[in-house]
Order: sequence, then C-alpha cells, then structure tokens
Amino acid sequence: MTADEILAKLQASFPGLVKSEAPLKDYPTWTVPAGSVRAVFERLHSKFSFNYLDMVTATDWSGPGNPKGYPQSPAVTPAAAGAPSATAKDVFEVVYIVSALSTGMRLCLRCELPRKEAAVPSLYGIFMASDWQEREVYDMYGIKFEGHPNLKRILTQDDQQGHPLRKDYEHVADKFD
Amino acid sequence: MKNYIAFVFDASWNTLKGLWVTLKVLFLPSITVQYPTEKIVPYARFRGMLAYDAEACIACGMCVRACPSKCIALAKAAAAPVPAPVEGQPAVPPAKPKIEWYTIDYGRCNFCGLCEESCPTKPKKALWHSLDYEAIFSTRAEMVRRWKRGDDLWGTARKTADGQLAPITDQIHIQSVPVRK
Amino acid sequence: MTKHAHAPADLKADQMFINFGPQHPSTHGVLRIALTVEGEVVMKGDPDVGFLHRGMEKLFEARTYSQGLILTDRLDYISATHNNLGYCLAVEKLAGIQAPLRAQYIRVLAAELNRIASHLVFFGTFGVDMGAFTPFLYAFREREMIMDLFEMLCGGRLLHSYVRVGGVAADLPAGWTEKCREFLNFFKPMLKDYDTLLSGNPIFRSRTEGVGIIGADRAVSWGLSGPTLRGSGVSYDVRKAEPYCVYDKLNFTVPVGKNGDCLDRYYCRMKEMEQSVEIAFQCLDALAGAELNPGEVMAKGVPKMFKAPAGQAYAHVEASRGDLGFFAVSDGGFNPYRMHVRGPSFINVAILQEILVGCKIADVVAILGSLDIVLGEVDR
Amino acid sequence: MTEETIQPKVLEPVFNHANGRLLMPETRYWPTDMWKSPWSLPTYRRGAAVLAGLILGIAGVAWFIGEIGPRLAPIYTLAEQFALSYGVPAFWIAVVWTFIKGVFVLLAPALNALFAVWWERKISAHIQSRMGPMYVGWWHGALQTLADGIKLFLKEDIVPDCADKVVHWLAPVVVLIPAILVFAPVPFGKDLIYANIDIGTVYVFAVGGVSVMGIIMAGWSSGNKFSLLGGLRSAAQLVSYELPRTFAVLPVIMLAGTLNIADIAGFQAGYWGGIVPRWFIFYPVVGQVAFIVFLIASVAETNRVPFDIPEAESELVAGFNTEYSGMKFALFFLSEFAYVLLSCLLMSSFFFGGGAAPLPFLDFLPSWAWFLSKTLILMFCFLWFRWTFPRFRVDRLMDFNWKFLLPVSLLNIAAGGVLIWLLS
Amino acid sequence: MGIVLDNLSKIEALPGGGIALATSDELINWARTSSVWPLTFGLACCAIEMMAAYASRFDFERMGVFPRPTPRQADVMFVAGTVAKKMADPIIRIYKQMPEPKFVIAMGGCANCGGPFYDSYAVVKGVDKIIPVDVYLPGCPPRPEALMYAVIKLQEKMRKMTVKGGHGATPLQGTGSRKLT
Repeated sequence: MTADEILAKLQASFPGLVKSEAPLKDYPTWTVPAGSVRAVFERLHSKFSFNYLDMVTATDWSGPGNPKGYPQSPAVTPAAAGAPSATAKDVFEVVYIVSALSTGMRLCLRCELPRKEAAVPSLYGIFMASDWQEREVYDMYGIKFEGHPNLKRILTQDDQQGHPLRKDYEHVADKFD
Repeated sequence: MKNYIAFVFDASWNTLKGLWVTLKVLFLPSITVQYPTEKIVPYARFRGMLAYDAEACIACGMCVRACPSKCIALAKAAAAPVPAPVEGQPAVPPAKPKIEWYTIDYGRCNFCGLCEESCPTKPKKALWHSLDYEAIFSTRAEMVRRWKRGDDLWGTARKTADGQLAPITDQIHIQSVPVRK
Repeated sequence: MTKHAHAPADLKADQMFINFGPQHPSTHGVLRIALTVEGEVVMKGDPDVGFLHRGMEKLFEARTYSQGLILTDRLDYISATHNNLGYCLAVEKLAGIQAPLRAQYIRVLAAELNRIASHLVFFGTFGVDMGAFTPFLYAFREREMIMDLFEMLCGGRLLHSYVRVGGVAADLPAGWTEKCREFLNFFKPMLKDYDTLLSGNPIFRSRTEGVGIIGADRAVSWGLSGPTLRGSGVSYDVRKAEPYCVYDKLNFTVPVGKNGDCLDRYYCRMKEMEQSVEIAFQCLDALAGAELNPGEVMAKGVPKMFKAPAGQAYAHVEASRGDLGFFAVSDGGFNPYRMHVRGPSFINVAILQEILVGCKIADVVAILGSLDIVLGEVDR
Repeated sequence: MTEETIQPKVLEPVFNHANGRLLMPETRYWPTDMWKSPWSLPTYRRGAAVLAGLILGIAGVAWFIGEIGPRLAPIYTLAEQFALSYGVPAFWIAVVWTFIKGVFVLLAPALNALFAVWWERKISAHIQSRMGPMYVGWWHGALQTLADGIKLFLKEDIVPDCADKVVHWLAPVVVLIPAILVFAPVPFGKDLIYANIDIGTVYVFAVGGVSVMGIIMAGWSSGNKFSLLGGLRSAAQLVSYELPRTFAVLPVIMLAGTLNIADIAGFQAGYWGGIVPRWFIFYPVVGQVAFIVFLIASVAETNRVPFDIPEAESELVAGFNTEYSGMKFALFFLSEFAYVLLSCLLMSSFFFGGGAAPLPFLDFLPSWAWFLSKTLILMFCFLWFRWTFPRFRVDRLMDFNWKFLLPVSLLNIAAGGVLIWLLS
Repeated sequence: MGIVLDNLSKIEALPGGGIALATSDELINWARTSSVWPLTFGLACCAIEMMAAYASRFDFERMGVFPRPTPRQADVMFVAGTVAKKMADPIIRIYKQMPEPKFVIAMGGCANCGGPFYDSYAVVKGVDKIIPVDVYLPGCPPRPEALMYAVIKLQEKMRKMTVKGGHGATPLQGTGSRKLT
C-alpha cells in the first residue's frame, strides 16, 4: 500500500489534495486545502491506520526575518544574504507529519493559509497529541485552530504582545529588558 | 494464605538484600575529591576560561564572526608605515597587522570552542581555552576583560566602581601552579 | 504570581487548590501543576509550562548552521549528544552531506554513552522522588565516570557540541578506548546492585506498581514516544523503525513493558541501559578494527559557514526521552529559515492532564518522575 | 583543536595553597581503581586505624571511670550532712538535688542532638561513598552541628502573616517539652536514673504521645497547604503506630512482671548455660518478633524514612516544618533526635538487658558503657534504614500498620502468654 | 562562651582603621560561613552540575553545604540556569521568602547576563536585573568545583560582615551586584 496508491484513493473524494512541488526530503508530501484538513486526517486515521501524529508546526513564508524582533542585535542578522524574494509569499503554511506505526510509513501534509486571520480546523478529537502542539503554534504564530477546547498561550509569558515567530514580529521592550 | 506468607518472606528478603548493598558500600573507600586541597587538573581538551595572546593575534576578526553569542570585540591597530623601497635590499614585506585592543565578555561566553577552531594563526593559536575553571566576578563590569599588546594571558578587568582596569586576582590558573611534591 | 496561579472559581467546599509550583523539589525543573485536591486525592491537575521558554526557534533563525549547533546543546541538557545528532542529521539531509563511516560509529558510541548518563540521572531522581536518597548518589558516582570520558573526548562535561555537521569535532584521543572499556566493565555488574537496592525493594514496588497506567492506544493517540511509550507495550523505537547512522549494522533488542505503569516505564529504562552497554562494546570493537582509518572524521569540503540549498527536511533520532525530531527549512541563506524542534518531553508531559485524575499526591510525584521530562526540551 | 595549542606564556603562580595538591589527569579517583584493593590505600588504612584507636580509647576511659551509679549515693549523703550542718531544711536539699539531676537529664537530649546529627551526616556520607562534613571542626567536621545551631539561632525568625501567630509560636514548644520530660524514668546505667518510678513504661508512652499535638499544631498554624497536609498525615501516622509499639512491649512486661524500666533491665541479668545472656531478644519466638515490631513502630514514631510522610521532602516540600525558619526549625530537629535516642534507650533496656555485658568475662566495662554502646548500635540501624529505603505512600503505610503490624503484635502477646505458661 | 574554636582570635584591632573584628563577629561569621544552606533551586543545565556538586565525587557537604527544599530554611540561593521572563515573578517571590541574612550566587552565563540567549525575547538578561547578586560565576555550565570556588569566595565576603554594620542582615538592595561590608 504505497503512498501514491493512498493519494490516488483520497483524491477521489478530496479534489484539492495534490502532491506538493517542494516535498520534504525522503517523505511523501501532499498539499491539503485548509477546509478539508480534518476530513483527510479522519480518513487516514480510520481507513489507512495512520494512528500516530508526529508533529504539528507552521512556517511563515513572508520573506526574511525582521532584525527588530530581537531585543539586541543577533549574531547573524536573519536577512544576511537571505532568501531571494522568489520564495517569499504572504502565507502561513501549517505542516503535519503523521505516521502509521504498524506499517512504518510516514506522510507529511501541508496546507497554506492567508496571513491575515489564519484559521484551520483542529485535530483535537482524532489525535490527542495535537492538543498542546496546536496551542504552541497558536502561541507562536496566531493561527486559530477551530474546535480546540482551550486555545490559550502555552509557552510565552502572559503579557506577551504579538506572536514571536512571525517574520514581522517586533519586540516591545517590557519591564525586564 | 500461602502466597501471603511467600510475599512476606520475599519482601523481607529483598529488604535485607537492599540493606546489604548499602552496608557493603559503607566500608568501601569514598571517591571524593576534596576540592580546595585536592584539585583536578582537567584533560587537555577541556574548554575552560579563554586565554588570549596579543602578540600572536593578527586581528583578522574570524573569532568575532564565529562566536554564537557575540562576546568578542576587537580593534585593528593602524598599519605601520611601510619604509620606502631601497633598491639594494629586497622590498620590505608589509608588516603583519597588529591588534589595538581586544575584549571578551566572559559573562556571555558559553565556552563552546568555535572561536578557538576558527582562529587561523599558526603554529600557536592567539585565542584558546585554558584549563582554568576557577574564576568569579563580583560586579557586572568585571565580566568584560580587555587586552592591549603587552598584557599577560589573562588580561585586565574593570574592577571598582570608578572603572579602573586592574589585573586579575579572582582567577586561579591551574596550568601555572607548580605540582606540590 | 501569574494571573491563573490562584484558586479557580469553581472550587467546591472541601477541595483545596495546590500549586505544585514552578519551584518544587520533585518537578525536575520549573514545571507548575495546578492541582485541585480533595484530601489526598487529586481531582484535577493541569500542568503549566513555559517557565524555561527561551525562544530557541526564534534564535535558530538568527544563527548560522554551525552556531545553531551550540543552541541545540541547551535543549535536552541531560543528553546533549542526541540533540546535536538530530540537528546534524537534519542539516546534512538538507545540504546533502554524508558523514564518513568512522564518524558514524563514534556518533553512535557517544550517543549510547550519553543515553546511559541520562538514564542514570532518571534512576537517581526517580529514587529521590520515592524518598530513597542513596540511589541518586550511586547513579551520579557512575555518571561522573561518563562525564570524565566526555571531558576527555570533547572538552565539555555536560554540553558537548561534539557532533558537527558532516562528522565529529575531533577523533578519539589516545587512551580513551581503554578508559571506556574500563568503565563499561565496571558498570555492568553495578546494574544488578541498583536492582537489589531499588527495584527489588517492596516499598518501591508498592509505590510504582499499578500507578499511572497508560493504555497502549491512549499512549499512541497522545503521541508519546521513547521508554514512556514502550512501557505501555508499543514497541516503536526510531533506531529500529528508521535506522540512522550505523544502527542497522548493530544488533540490540528494544525492551517493551506490558501494562504501562510506572514500574514498566522504569524497567524499560533500566533494560535500555544494559542494551546501551552492549551497543557501546560493539562500537568499540568496530572502531578498533583496521578498516576504519583513524583521523578521518569530518566529511570533505564542508566550510564553517556554508549555505544550505533551499528546501525542507525532517530528521528524527531516538533520544533518551523519546523521538526527537528537527524540521529544518532553508531558503538558501547562511542561517536556517525555520527550525522546529519536536521535543518528546513537551508531548509526553501533556498526558499528565489525563492520568493525574484520581491518584494521590504521592502518585503525582511518581508519575511525573516516571515520565522523565526535561524542562529545557519542554519549553525550548 | 590539537593538544599542543595549550602553552601559557606567563607562569607566575597566583595560587599556592599551603597543603594544596593537584590531581594530574591520570588520577581521577575512579571507583574502578579505588575499590580494587581498598586496604592498599594509605588513607583507608589510616582511617581504619583511627577508628579502631577511637573505640579502644573510649573503652579504656570507660573502664578507668568505672561504675558511676553506686558512687553517687555516698556523695549525696556527704552533701546532705554538710547542708544539714548548715541548718538547711531537708526539703530544700531534695529540691536542689532533683534540680541538679534535672540538668544532667536535660543535657542528654542536647548532647545527643549535637552528636547524632553529625554522626548521621557522616554515616550517610560514607554509605553514599562520599565524606560528609570535613572542614568545620578541627577533625572531620566535629563542630558542624554546633555551627548549624549557632547559625540557625541567628537567623531571622519569619512568621507568615496568614499564620495563626500564637499556635505557630507554641508548636515547637509543645513538641520539645515532652521530648525532654520523657527521659525521666529511662535508665542510663545501673541506678543512673532520674526518677525510678514504677510505671516507667506507661509514663514514657503517655508523655511521648503529647508531641503529636505539637506537630499537628505546626502543620495547621503555618497557613501553608503543604504543611497542613504534613500535619494531618502525621496525626494519622503517629496515632496509629502508637498501638503496635505498645503491644510489642506487652510480652516483655508480662515476662518481667514489672513496669519499672530499670527493673526490666535488671531482670535480664545472668546467662543461660554461661554463654547466652538472658536478654528478652533471645527468648525463642516472642523476643525476636517483639523486637522487630517495636523497632519498626519506633522508626514510624520518630517520622524517619521509610515512614517520613509528614515531612516528605519530595511531595510536601518540607512537610509540617515548611514555614519554620531559624531556631524554631532547630527545635523540631532537636526533638526528632531526642525521640530517636529515647527509642534506642528503650530498646536496649527492654530487649538487650540495659547495662548487662553480652558475655560473662566482658563485665569489666561499667554498665553505662554497655548501655551506651547498645544504644549507639541501635541508632546506627535507624540511620541505616534512612539511607536505604524509599518512602511509603500514605494508604500503603496505614495498610502496613493495621493489616500487618498490629495483628502480628497481638499474636505475639498470645505467644508470650504460652511461653510464660511453658516456663512456669 | 568558652567553646574551643579553631583559629578564633581575640579582638583584632588593625592599625590605621580597617575592620576591628570583635570576637562575637568572628564567632557569628564562623557559624554563618561554615553552615551555608542553599535552596534546591535548579532552572536549567547548571542545575545538573549543581546536583553533581552535591553528589559523591565533589561532595558539597564537606563545607557544611546542606541543600534545603524550603526557602524558609535557606541562606543562599544558587540561581542555576536561564531566567525566563515567565519565571521572574516566582524567583522574586522566593527570594523575598528567604530569611535574612540571605545571599545569591548567579551560576552560569545565563544567570550572569543572558549567556547564549542574550538576544532572546523571553529571557531576563541576567538575574541581577530582578534580585541582588553577591557572586557571579562564569561557565556554561561551570564545573562543580567552580561552584565550590564561588561558595568559598562568598564565604570570604561573608567573613567581612560585622553585626554593628548591618545588624546581622545583608544590606537591603533591589537589584544589581552587592557589597556586603
């Protein structure tokens, strides 16, 4: 049951599901439309026994990092000989890696969200591992996960302004700096 | 009832075996290194406090770029004027660049050895990790040590409130202590 | 104090709200568990993390690839070599570099020695949580020998930054392999002493048997990994599932528990130490062999400040606490565009919300100790 | 990063500690070479010699001093005539004499605390293959406890504002006073006793039970949730372990026939067949079981591991004495070690025959020397338990007591009755 | 107090001012320096080296250092590890709960001035921004002997304290490095 057969089966009911052009090295990578993320995972979980959610994270593709995001000038400014503007597009990309322990197969699913009010359905019911990892992505990027029971900040301090891992995050000096 | 008795005897036997292990170690010699009187000299590769030799340094700035926490700063001395070429002798080679001053912020240094690996000076490195690990500071200003040409290996630190630079007293150099016979 | 550290509004009459606070002798660092307690029985407990959050993933974007390696030491600071190894595998996959065979054997040897040191810290602190103070000192006495080996090998006792992108920082110094064999031969019989001292003790068994039971499917759903997952009977080990370095050439078994209580998780780690000693012996024999020419430990042509070609890569290793993964995205610059760390402790500690309900305060300490979390990896 | 890069330029020795010694890289005190043949190490041999010399020296001094108990009576009569000649009424002489004895009995827990705390830290260190206090006093940290005491005396005395001030201040007092009063009927050697009252055993258990109140007061009044839990746990534990402890002593009292502790110790004089001393522990089944139950219950009474759930360090931060700083904490420490000394004194007088020598030809040593050596050996067992066992959970502790210790002690009383019927 | 103490000198009047140590000061300082009870307060990697300092090889108890879990019974606070901003309030609260005289040792680069995380948005750059610090100890993590060296230097600082000067308490100071005399 190779990854392409599964992809073919799923494309029947999810037209938006395509193989992404810049794949993760040696793992099959698909691009999922934001609306049908939960449905795809439910199908994978029930039909193809993908029962183990490795990782949930996100990347902000809006160009090189903003040096003002660091209270003091960092060792290597993020924009040093940084990305040619070709890869910059005004979009968040949520990355899931899910695997089937029985067969040992591992898949990477990505979905792109607009930067303004990014929202994606949460996987809280299917994989409990997503509970804290989604809260961390919300804390770091501000991406809303609909259906998550307590979507609150988890790592940063309570009066943290803004979401630190965004490329355009500017650090506001608080009482400790 | 029978396995209750077995459980009681098994439990008490294991308890006694545990007691025997501790008693056995009680009468074995202790492996303590009594620190202030017995001091461990670290292995050759130990990354202790940074030592800097102002003569060997060619002020290339490789260490400044290599340091992950940006704790090294240096200023290159003005190049000595090259004497006018006299056709008799061969042309005088341009003088090797010298260092004006060199500072390391020991508070921020995380002793990773990247600066030592990036130092290109041959045969002896200008910046290396000595084997000393006994150093303390009493104020924030003392953490930044400064070198000028002619200072010794451990540099000078800003000592009192008035900011005078004084030689180091609160660092014990393991390498230079003669072994007590 | 942070706002939500005070008693919740819906506290019933005979309930008490306890902050198993950020500073507590047995939270293995700075973790706060907000316990709602009725007498001794815990009604609700939700862990609050972030007290050691240093914003590592933001700093990775402001460091070159070789400088980022220094940050990975500070993630799971008890087993630093595994972090370096995971980071280097991810960057090597990104840049298409392949470490020489000798460096891979040395990497596996350093990783297994570090796994023994990390499980010794677990054994020591788990004993202190149960109230027995002596196993802590026996474990740290053996661990000091491993720290000496690492100090001789790479200069650092605890944080090594020894595994570099493309190989290893330096070759084994003279006399190192003899000292390593001396330690391994001394350590094997010591494990039986630990067994009689702690695991055989009836009081210890009564404190850990049947406490904090995690079912196999619940463990998989919560995404646990490492000995915590294998304690519940799921035999998933990255060294067997996706072998990296030379693990496919070494033969070792993966201990798996049966009913997922604290004792099974404890035994998984103790048996893993025995397996690590076997692996270390096999690596030492392979390194002593003739075909791995000494001194050749770094891949050719890898400059200190190199630009990784644009792309994304994910590599994960079996760290002592679980499946440690590095998701690296490069845009062709000197520094990574995005570096996410999948911390196994961060995911393992989330299950506390479910298994703390209904157990006693003394069990909270036992369960937290058996999960063996490190706050550097939880908060990143 | 090659080896030869290490070459310091300036070699002036900044540090030359008078007896400093540098361990070059090859000597790293690894257990592999230290434990191969311990007797070959000079420090190990010197340590063993010092220890043997110490024990023989103390035995010599004790032999030289000889019996103290009987010599006190003539001194007392001499002083009495002297005072009577001055016309001091007899009543006041008795008061002054009891006051002097009282000072010596007060000295017992104080001196014991100084010695026992230091001894526990040394024994626990050597069990864990380390050295324990070394630098404070002139020999092996002898003055460590004194330094701790003076420092605690000088610490700021914090009373948390949400604490019940009076009860918080009173708790250490209520814990310490019974710990001192309880030493009255306990013999320290042949008629070296403060008050040779007939109901010694009942008095000891009665007064010993009062300090439970102090711990509960400390737990409740500190206004700290952890100490509240510690206080409640100690209430449950101490009260429930009082029962098996008392029932364990019953067979001894049935065999000895008196409640007076000195008489119980005296009853065990003499030897069966010239070799085996007539101690209660050597009575066939009853003695051993009674001793083991009493030992376990006494460890529980003194809140020591494996029964130290009231001040469980890993669960309740520091249990009932979380909020106590400075001298009040020192008082709790003092009373804990007073109860350890009391339990050891009781055990050596109930089960090991007080001042009697273990073998007939060994009785040149005075009775108080034997009494103290048995007490020290039993105290070593307390310390040994502490650094080997983990801690019970609260409900397992209660099961262990009600389902195991108590039935065993009751059966033991029945067995004691059968033994007496057989002996008579 | 006729108690025999090692090298206890009588009133030491130093010509030309200096510190005249009355016997009571000497005794009080001797008691305070020889029983330094730290708070078991580990934050990050330096906490593991602090545990190694308490363990068998570098036995801290030789100097009378006996770790206590509750701040009420602690004299010294070893701030061992990175001070995150979310952890700043609990650290201030614990420092206030400690009885006088109390001391602080900032152990490791992170506690000195942020160390490898000097440019992070979530780290307090040095613990002396929130509580007063007596001794800074460089290293990342410092060796257990370096921690002992810091305690020895703290003891030297404590020996110069006089009861008349600060009524037996350490000087009240919000943040920054602190002079004890």
